[in-house]
Amino acid sequence: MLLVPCPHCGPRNSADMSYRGEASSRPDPASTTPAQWRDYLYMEHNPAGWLRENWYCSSGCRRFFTVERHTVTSEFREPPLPGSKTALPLSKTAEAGAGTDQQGGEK
Amino acid sequence: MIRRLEPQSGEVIDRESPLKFTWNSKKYVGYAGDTIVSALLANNRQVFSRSMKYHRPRGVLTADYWDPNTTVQVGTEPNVRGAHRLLEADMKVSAQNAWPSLDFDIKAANGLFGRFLTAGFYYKTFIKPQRLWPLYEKVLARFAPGGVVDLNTPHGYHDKRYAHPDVVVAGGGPAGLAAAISAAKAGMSVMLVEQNHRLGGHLRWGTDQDRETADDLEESARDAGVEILTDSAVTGRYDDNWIAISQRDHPGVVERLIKARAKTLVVAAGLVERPYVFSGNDLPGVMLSGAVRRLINMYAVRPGNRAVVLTANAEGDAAVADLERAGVEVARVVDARAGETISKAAGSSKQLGSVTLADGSTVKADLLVTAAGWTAPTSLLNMSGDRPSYDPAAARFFPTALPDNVIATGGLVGDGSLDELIAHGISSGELAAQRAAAVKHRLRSTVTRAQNPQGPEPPVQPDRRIGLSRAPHPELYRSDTHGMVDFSEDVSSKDLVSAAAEGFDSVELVKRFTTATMGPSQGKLETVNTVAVLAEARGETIEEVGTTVWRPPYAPISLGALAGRVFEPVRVSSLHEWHTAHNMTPILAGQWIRPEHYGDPGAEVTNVRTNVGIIDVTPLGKLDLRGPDVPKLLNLLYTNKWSKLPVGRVRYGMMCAEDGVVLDDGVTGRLGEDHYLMTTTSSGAGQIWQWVEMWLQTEHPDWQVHVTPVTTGLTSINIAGPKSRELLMRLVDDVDLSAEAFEYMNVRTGTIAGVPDCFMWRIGFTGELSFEVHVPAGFGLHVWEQLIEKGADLGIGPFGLEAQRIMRLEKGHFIVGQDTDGLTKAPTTGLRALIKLDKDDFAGKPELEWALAPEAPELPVLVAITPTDPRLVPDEACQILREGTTEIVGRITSSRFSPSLQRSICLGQVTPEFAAAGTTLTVRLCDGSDATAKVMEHHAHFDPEGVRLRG
Amino acid sequence: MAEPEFRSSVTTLTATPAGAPALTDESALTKASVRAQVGASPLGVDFTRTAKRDGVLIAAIRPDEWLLLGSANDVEALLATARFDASVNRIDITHSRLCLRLTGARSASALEKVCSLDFDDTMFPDGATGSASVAKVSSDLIRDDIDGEPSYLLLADRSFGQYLYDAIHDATTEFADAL
Amino acid sequence: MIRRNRAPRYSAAALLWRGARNDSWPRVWRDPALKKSYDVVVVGGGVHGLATAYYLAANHGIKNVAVLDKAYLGSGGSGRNTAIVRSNYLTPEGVAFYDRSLDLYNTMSADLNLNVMFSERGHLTLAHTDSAVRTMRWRAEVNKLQNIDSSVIGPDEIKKIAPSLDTSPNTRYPILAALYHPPGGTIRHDAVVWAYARAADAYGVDMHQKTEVVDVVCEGGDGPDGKGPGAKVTGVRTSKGDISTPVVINCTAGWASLIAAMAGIQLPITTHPLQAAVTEPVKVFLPTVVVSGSLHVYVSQTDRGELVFGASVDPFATYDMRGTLDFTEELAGHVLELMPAVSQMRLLRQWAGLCDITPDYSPVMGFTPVEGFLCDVGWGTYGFKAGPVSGEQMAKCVADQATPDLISPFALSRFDDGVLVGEKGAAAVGH
Ligand SMILES: Cc1cc2nc3c(=O)[nH]c(=O)nc-3n(C[C@H](O)[C@H](O)[C@H](O)COP(=O)(O)OP(=O)(O)OC[C@H]3O[C@@H](n4cnc5c(N)ncnc54)[C@H](O)[C@@H]3O)c2cc1C
Ligand SMILES: NC(=O)c1ccc[n+]([C@@H]2O[C@H](COP(=O)([O-])OP(=O)(O)OC[C@H]3O[C@@H](n4cnc5c(N)ncnc54)[C@H](O)[C@@H]3O)[C@@H](O)[C@H]2O)c1
Ligand SMILES: Cc1cc2nc3c(=O)[nH]c(=O)nc-3n(C[C@H](O)[C@H](O)[C@H](O)COP(=O)(O)O)c2cc1C
Ligand SMILES: [Zn+2]
Repeated sequence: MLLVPCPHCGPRNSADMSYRGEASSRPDPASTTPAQWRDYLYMEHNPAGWLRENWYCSSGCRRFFTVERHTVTSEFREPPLPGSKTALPLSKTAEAGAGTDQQGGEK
Repeated sequence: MIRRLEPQSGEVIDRESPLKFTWNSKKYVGYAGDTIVSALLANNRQVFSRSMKYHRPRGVLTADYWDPNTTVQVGTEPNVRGAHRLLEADMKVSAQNAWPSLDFDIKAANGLFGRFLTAGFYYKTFIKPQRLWPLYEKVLARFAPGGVVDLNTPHGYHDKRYAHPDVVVAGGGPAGLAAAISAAKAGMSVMLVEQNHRLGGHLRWGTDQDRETADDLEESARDAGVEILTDSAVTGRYDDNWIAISQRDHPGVVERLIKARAKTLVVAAGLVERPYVFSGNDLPGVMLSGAVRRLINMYAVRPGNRAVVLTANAEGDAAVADLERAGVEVARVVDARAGETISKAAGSSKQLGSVTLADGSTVKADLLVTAAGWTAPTSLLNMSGDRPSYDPAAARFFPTALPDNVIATGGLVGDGSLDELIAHGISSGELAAQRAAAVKHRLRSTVTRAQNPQGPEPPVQPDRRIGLSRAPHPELYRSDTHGMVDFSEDVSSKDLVSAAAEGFDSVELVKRFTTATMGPSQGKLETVNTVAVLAEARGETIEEVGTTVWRPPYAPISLGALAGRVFEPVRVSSLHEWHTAHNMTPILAGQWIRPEHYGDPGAEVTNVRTNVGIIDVTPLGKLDLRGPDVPKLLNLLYTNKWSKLPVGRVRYGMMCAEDGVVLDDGVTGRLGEDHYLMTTTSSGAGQIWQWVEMWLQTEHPDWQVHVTPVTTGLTSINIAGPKSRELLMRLVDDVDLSAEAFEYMNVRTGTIAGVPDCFMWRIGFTGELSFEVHVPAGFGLHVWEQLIEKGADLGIGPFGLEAQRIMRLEKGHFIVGQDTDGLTKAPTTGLRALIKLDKDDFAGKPELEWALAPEAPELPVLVAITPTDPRLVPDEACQILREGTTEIVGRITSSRFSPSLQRSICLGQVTPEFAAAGTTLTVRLCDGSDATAKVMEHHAHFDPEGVRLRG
Repeated sequence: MAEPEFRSSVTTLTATPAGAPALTDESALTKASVRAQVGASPLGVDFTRTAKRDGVLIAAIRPDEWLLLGSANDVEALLATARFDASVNRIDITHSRLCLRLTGARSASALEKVCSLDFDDTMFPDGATGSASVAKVSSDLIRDDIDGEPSYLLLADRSFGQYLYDAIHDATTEFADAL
Repeated sequence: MIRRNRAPRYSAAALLWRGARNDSWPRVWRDPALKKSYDVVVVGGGVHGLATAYYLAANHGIKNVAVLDKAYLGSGGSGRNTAIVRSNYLTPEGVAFYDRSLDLYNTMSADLNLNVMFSERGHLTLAHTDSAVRTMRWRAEVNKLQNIDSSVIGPDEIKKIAPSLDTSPNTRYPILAALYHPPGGTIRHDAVVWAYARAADAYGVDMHQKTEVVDVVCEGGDGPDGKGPGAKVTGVRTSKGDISTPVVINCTAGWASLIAAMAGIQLPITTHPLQAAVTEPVKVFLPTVVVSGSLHVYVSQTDRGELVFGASVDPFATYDMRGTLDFTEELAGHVLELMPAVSQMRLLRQWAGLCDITPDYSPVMGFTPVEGFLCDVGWGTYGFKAGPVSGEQMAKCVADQATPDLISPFALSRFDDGVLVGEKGAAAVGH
C-alpha cells in the first residue's frame, strides 16, 4: 500500500485518501471556449513519469493537496502544495467502481 | 516393510502420542509431529496423487511445503499440503486427483496418448465440428485437478491485524534467525516469520550439532524479544514495504493475515532444492536429497531400501550418509562434480525399479535421490523491484539491486559455512536495524502526532556487510533424456522444446502455451529448469532467456484469511430500534438500513393523504454551513440564485458537475444571518460534502465558510398530511405554526416535545401539507414516540420509503440518479427556470449555456406519462419506441400504481420530438408486448397546483 | 409529557471479558467543534495535540478544527470565556458523533486489528490525536490515558454506533484472560 | 475464411499423424526482419492490433503490414484479462457493436483454425439493490430490442444456475435479481491472440516482438517537430530501427496516451491498473460467469478448475503493474459474501494489467486530427471482448478511408462536441 505524503498528517496509507486526478486549472467560465472547457473536462496528460495530481485526505485531515508522483516508480517528490480542483465530483475511476447502486439518488 | 526407523536424535515426532486417521477411508496410525505424508510413508503408502494430465502415480518428491505430488483433501478442505500439514487425531484424508481410486485410475489411459497430448494440443483439436466443443469442454473440465469444495462450508470467522514492526524477517533459518536477533538487540521490534513448524531452516534436518545451533539461536531470539511466527509465511512485499504475512499459529483462528508496515524487510528465504530433468524423474521413489534427509532425520521414516544417489553438492553427500545410517543400501553414488550423471529411471508404474546412468550402466533401486542444486526463491526480492541475475558458475540466480528497505541474507545471496551464514545474518540484522532507525526517525519527524525524535536523521547506512562467497556448482538441469519439468502441470522438457520450435520461444510465451510454472508452487521448483530447457532449445544462455514474473503470494493464502473479519459498515438512524419493533420491511440504501414500509405501502399513502403520517428521513444529507460567504458558495454550486434568501426561508436548488450533468438536488435554508443548513440526497451526502470542501479549499480558499456534516446529528422526520399541523402544534409551544405565520418554504427553530434546538421546515416531497423536523439525534426517538402518541387520535401512522416514492411520483418530483442518469444535463429535468445563466459563474455554467443555445441540439426531456390502461404499470426501465419500429425514443424512469388517483403513473425521459403534452407513446413492456401511454401536461399527476402543499 | 432522554446510538452493550481492554460508551458527553482558518490557533492547541482545561478535553483533530469534550456546563463555560475572532465558528456536534473509550494495557493491540495507524507510544503518545479509518469508518482517535493506563477515545459518525461498537468489541476479545 | 498457404492446418487427425511420427509442428508465425517501409504499421500486439492486421490482409488485401510490440505478443491486457465476453451492454450502439464481436468469436475457432475454447457458459450480473435491479432491467430491455438473449431473473433461478451463490435474503448484500445473458462466457484469451497472429502471419503480415515504438514521425503539424493537429504521419522510430509508413494505428491500450503524445495528440484517457487473481484449482463447481457491480467483483471457474477473479480498477493512475494487497483483501471479502463456501480455497497468484479509462467507458476509435494516425484505444476494463469487431472495423476504416457506422459513435471528436456515449449510465464493473 502506497504511502501518500499528506502535508498535514505526514505519510498516510493511500486507502485513507481519495485520489482526485491530474491537477488542472479551471478556465474562466466567462471567456472560455468549448475547446478549452472540454479540454479541462476530459483531456489528460497521463504521462509515464512525473505527474502533478490532487489528493484528498479523506480519512485524515480532510484537506485537498497537490503532489508530484512518478507514475512508473510511484515515488513522490517536492513538498506537497495546496490542492487544485477537478471537474467532476469523484474521479472517473471511483465512479467506475461505484457501480450502479451508488447512483440511485433516494431522497 | 517397516518404514518407521528407530528413534532418531532429531526426530520431531512424539512416539508417546499416536494419532488415528484415515487415508482414502482406510484406517492408519501416525504420531503427533508427523506430517500427513510422513505418517502415510511410515505406513508404507507411497503413492499420494495422480498427475494432472496423464494421471501418472506420484510419490514424495520434496517432502516439504512445495511438494507437488502430495496435495490432499482433508475433510472439507481441498488442496492441503500433505508434506507440511501436521497430522491431527481423526483426520480424514483422501487423494484428490484419482478416479475411481488411487491404485486404479481410469484416466491413466491418457498416459498412453502422451505423445499426442503435447503442449497446446487443445488449441489444435476440437476445432471441428464446432458445435461439439461444448461437449468436449465438459469432458475436459472433469480433468480439473485439485480437491473438492464443500458447498456447505459455513461463512467462517476470520481475523486480521495491522502491525508496524521495525524489521520483518522472512525465513527462520540460521541466517534469518541471526538477523532477527541482531536487529532486536539493536533495539528494534522484530517479527520473524517461518513457514515451517519449527525455526532452524535446514538445520532441522542436519546434524545434532546443527540442531543444537538452531536451538541456541531460537532461544536467543526469544530472549531478545523477537516476535516469532511459525507455520506462517511472508506472502508478499508491496509498495513502501507493506508486508503481507499469513499467520497460522495464532490460537483460535485457522489463518490470519497480518499487514505489516515494516521499516525494513530482511529476506532470508534460503534455497529451494531443484529437481533434475530426466526420463522417469516423476516415478514414485525418485526424491530430492532434502526430502530423504527430512524424512530420515525429522520423521524417522526410511525412504526406500536400495538407493542410487546423484549428488552435485554437500547436501547430496549428507544424504548418502543419512541413508546409510538409516540402513538404506546405497547401491551407487553418482557424482556430478566428477562429470557423472544419470540418464533415466524406470520401473513399474507405481515404483521405481532401476536407474540407468549416463554411462549406460543400470542399477536396480527403489530409491533415486538427486541433489542437483538449488533455485533461489527470489520471489520477495522481485516483488521489491529487483531483477536477479544468473551466475552460471554457481548455477543459480542472485539479487542485483534492492531498495534500501529490503535486505537479503543467507542462501539467497551466497554460500558459506554455518558460521559465515550466521555472521552474514548478524550483519544483515544490524544493517536492517540501522536503516529502520533512519525510517523511524523520519516518520517521527513527519507524522504530526508522533513524538519528535532527538537529533538529526541518521543517514541511510551503506551496505558494508562482508558478502557470502558463491560456491561453484555444476549446471545440472536436464540429462540426455527428457523428463518432467513441471510436476503439478505435467509439463515435460519435450513439451517445452516443441513449444519453442513452434514459435512460443520466449519464456513468457512458452509459459502460457505449456502452463509450465503456473501450478501451485509457482515456479519455485520449475522456473529455472524451464528456462534452462528453453535456453538449450534456443541456443541462448539462461541469463538471456530470463525468467517469468514472480508475483504474490509467495505461498498460497486462503480467501478466508484475506477477507478477514468483513468490515461492511452499517448505518442506522436513532429510530432504527423503533422501526424494527414495528414490523418494518428493511431496504438497503448504500450503507443505510431503512424502512421500506411497515406492511402496506398503499395504505400508508392513503393515510398520509387523509390523516397524517411520519417518515424517518434521517439519511438525507445535511451540511451545516457557517460564515459570511455562504451565499457565494451556494451561488457557485447551485444553478439558481441565493444572494437574497432571507433568514427563515428555504429554497430548492439543483447542482451540476462541470459538464452540466445533474449531480444532486435539495433544499437549503437560512437559519441565521451567517448560518445555513444544506440538504442533499441521501446517497449524495458524502460526495456533496467532498464537492463543497473541494470548491472551498481549492478555488476559493479566501472565502469564509465552515462546513460541518450533521446528517446523523439530526434525526429527520417528515410529518405529512392534512392533519400534520394539528399534530405538530400539540408538541410545539414556542413557534407559531399557523399557515399565515409559518408559510410554505419557511424554516423555524424551536422546541419539539421538550427538545430544544429543533429545525422545522415547511417543505415536502409528498405533496401534502408537511413539516420536516430535524431533531438533535439523541432525542430523536423521544420526539418520534411523542408524535406517535400525540397523533393517535389523528390516525397517525409511520410510512416508509416506498410510500414516499409513490407520493413523490404522484407529485412528479424526480429523483437524481433514477430519473436522471450519468449524462442527464440540467435542462432535461424541466427546471429551466432554475438555471440562471445571468450569474457570473456556477459549476457547469459554460456547458449549460451551450446546451441552451438556440443552435444546440435539443436535449431529452423528462415528462410525466400516463398509460392508457390505468391498471397497467410498466416496469421501470421499460423502453419507449417509435411506433412500429424498435427505435428507442425514451424510457420509463419511474412508475407506480397511484393509490390516490387509482391509476398508474410514470416519469420518463423522451426525445424532444415526443415530449409535447398529449403525445402518444409506445411503451415496450418486459413481456415483449406494447402499450400506449400519453405525455402529460404537468410533471405532477396529483394536485398540480400545489393547493394541498401550501395549505 | 415524558422528559426527553438522551439516547446513544450504541443500543446494545456487551460485557467485557476479564483481562480484555474495556470498551465504554461516552456518547452522552457534550462535544463542541470550534472551526477556524487553517493555521489559526484559537485555543492554543496545535493540530494532533490535546490539552485539558477546566475539565474539558480540547483536541486539535484537524488543521482547522478543535474538538471540545466534557460535561455540558464545562464546555459551555470554557466557550464562554474563550475570546474568538469573527472568523471562528462553534458548532455543537454532541448528537453527530458517537464517542467510545477503550482502556486497558492491550488497547493498542486491539485497535491494531481495526485501524492501520501506528499506536506505538512514540508514534501515538498520550495526548495525541489522529484521524483514520476504523473498521472502514472514518474516525477521530484521541489518546487520553487514565492514571497511566493506555486509553483511547474514538469519535465517529453517530449512525455507525452499534456497528463500530461491535467491531471494536470483537477486536478486544482476543486479549481476554484465557479461561 | 482464410486459406493458409504455408502452415499445416490444425486438427485432431493432424495431431495424431504427427504424434505417431513424432513430427514437430512448424512455427506458428515467422520471426521476420524489420522492413524499411510498410503500408500500415500497427502499434501494439494485443488482440486489437493483431485483429486489425489480420482483417487488413484477409478482408482488404492490405498485406504489407507490420505489428510492433515492445514485449511479446499478448503481453498487454490481452494476455492478462479475465476473458469474459458478452454483448448485453446498455446502449444500442454498444449492443450492436459487441454483438458483432460475439458473432466473430462464435466462429473464430473454425475461421482461424485454432481452438480458442470459447465457452458459452452464460453470464450473470447480480443486483443487490433496487436501483441495480432497475439498471439490469434497462439493459435487458435494450438488449431484447436487438435480439440479444438477456433477461432479469430472480434468486431461485439464480440458485439453480449457480448453486454456490448465497441467495438467502439475510446476507449483508442480498442477491435480489440478476441479469442473465446465456450467450456470454469466457474464452482462452491467449489462444485468441495466437490465432490472430498465426492467421495474419499466413497472409504475410510481419509481427515484430521486442520492438518498441519510440517516436511517431510527422510533418506539417502545428506542434513541435511538425506534429499535432494538421500533421501527416510519415513513419515511426523503433528500438530496432526506423520505418516509413503513411498509416500508423495506435492499439496500445494502457500506453495509448504515450503513443498519441508522440504524434502530438492528447487523449481523454488515464491509465489505471486493473488487477486479477486465480486460486488453486478445485473440481469444477461454478458453471457460469458471475459479476457483482456493487461488490466490485467478477468470478468464473476455468476448465482447469481455478477460480479467476477480477474487480474494479485501482483508484489512482499509474503505469506500474505490481499489484496490491488491498485488491486481494477486498476481493476475498466480497467473494465470500457471494460464495461463503470457498473460504478455504487459496489464492495462487495475483497480477495486474493497464487499462486506458475514458470518461464515458467507451473507446476512442478511428481518425484523429493527425492524418494517417488512427486510434483504437480507450478499451478500459472491457476491451477484450471487442477485439474481433474492432479489428474488422478498423481495417475497414483504413481500407475505405471512411469511418464505418459501427464505430462512428466512438470518434475522438465526441469529446470536442461534449456528446458522450451513454454507457456511462450503467457504469459498473460489468465485464
Ligand atoms: C486484469 C484485467 C482483466 C480484464 N478483463 C476483461 C474481461 O473480462 N473482458 C474484456 O472484454 N476485457 C477485459 N479486460 C480489458 C482487456 O484486456 C483490454 O481492453 C484489451 O486486452 C485491450 O487489448 P489491446 O489489444 O487494445 O491492448 P493490449 O493487449 O494491452 O496490447 C497493447 C500492446 O501494446 C504494446 N505497446 C505499448 N507501448 C508500445 C510501444 N511504444 N511500442 C510497441 N508496442 C507497445 C504493449 O506491449 C501491448 O502488448 C481486462 C483487462 C485487465 C488488465
Ligand atoms: N535449503 C536447503 O535445502 C539447504 C540445505 C543445506 C544447506 N543449505 C545452505 O544453507 C544456506 C541457507 O541458509 P538460510 O538460513 O539462508 O536458509 P534456510 O534454508 O536454512 O532457511 C530458510 C527458511 O526460510 C523459510 N522461508 C522461506 N521463504 C519464506 C517466507 N516467504 N515466509 C516465511 N518463511 C520463509 C523456509 O521455510 C526456511 O525454513 C545456504 O547457503 C545453503 O547452501 C541449504
Ligand atoms: C484467465 C487467466 C488464468 C490464469 N491462470 C493462471 C494459473 O492457473 N496459474 C498461474 O500461475 N497464473 C495464471 N494466470 C496469470 C499469469 O500467470 C500471469 O500472471 C498473467 O498473465 C500476467 O502476466 P505477468 O504475471 O507475467 O505479468 C492466469 C491469467 C489469466 C488471464
Ligand atoms: Zn492529512
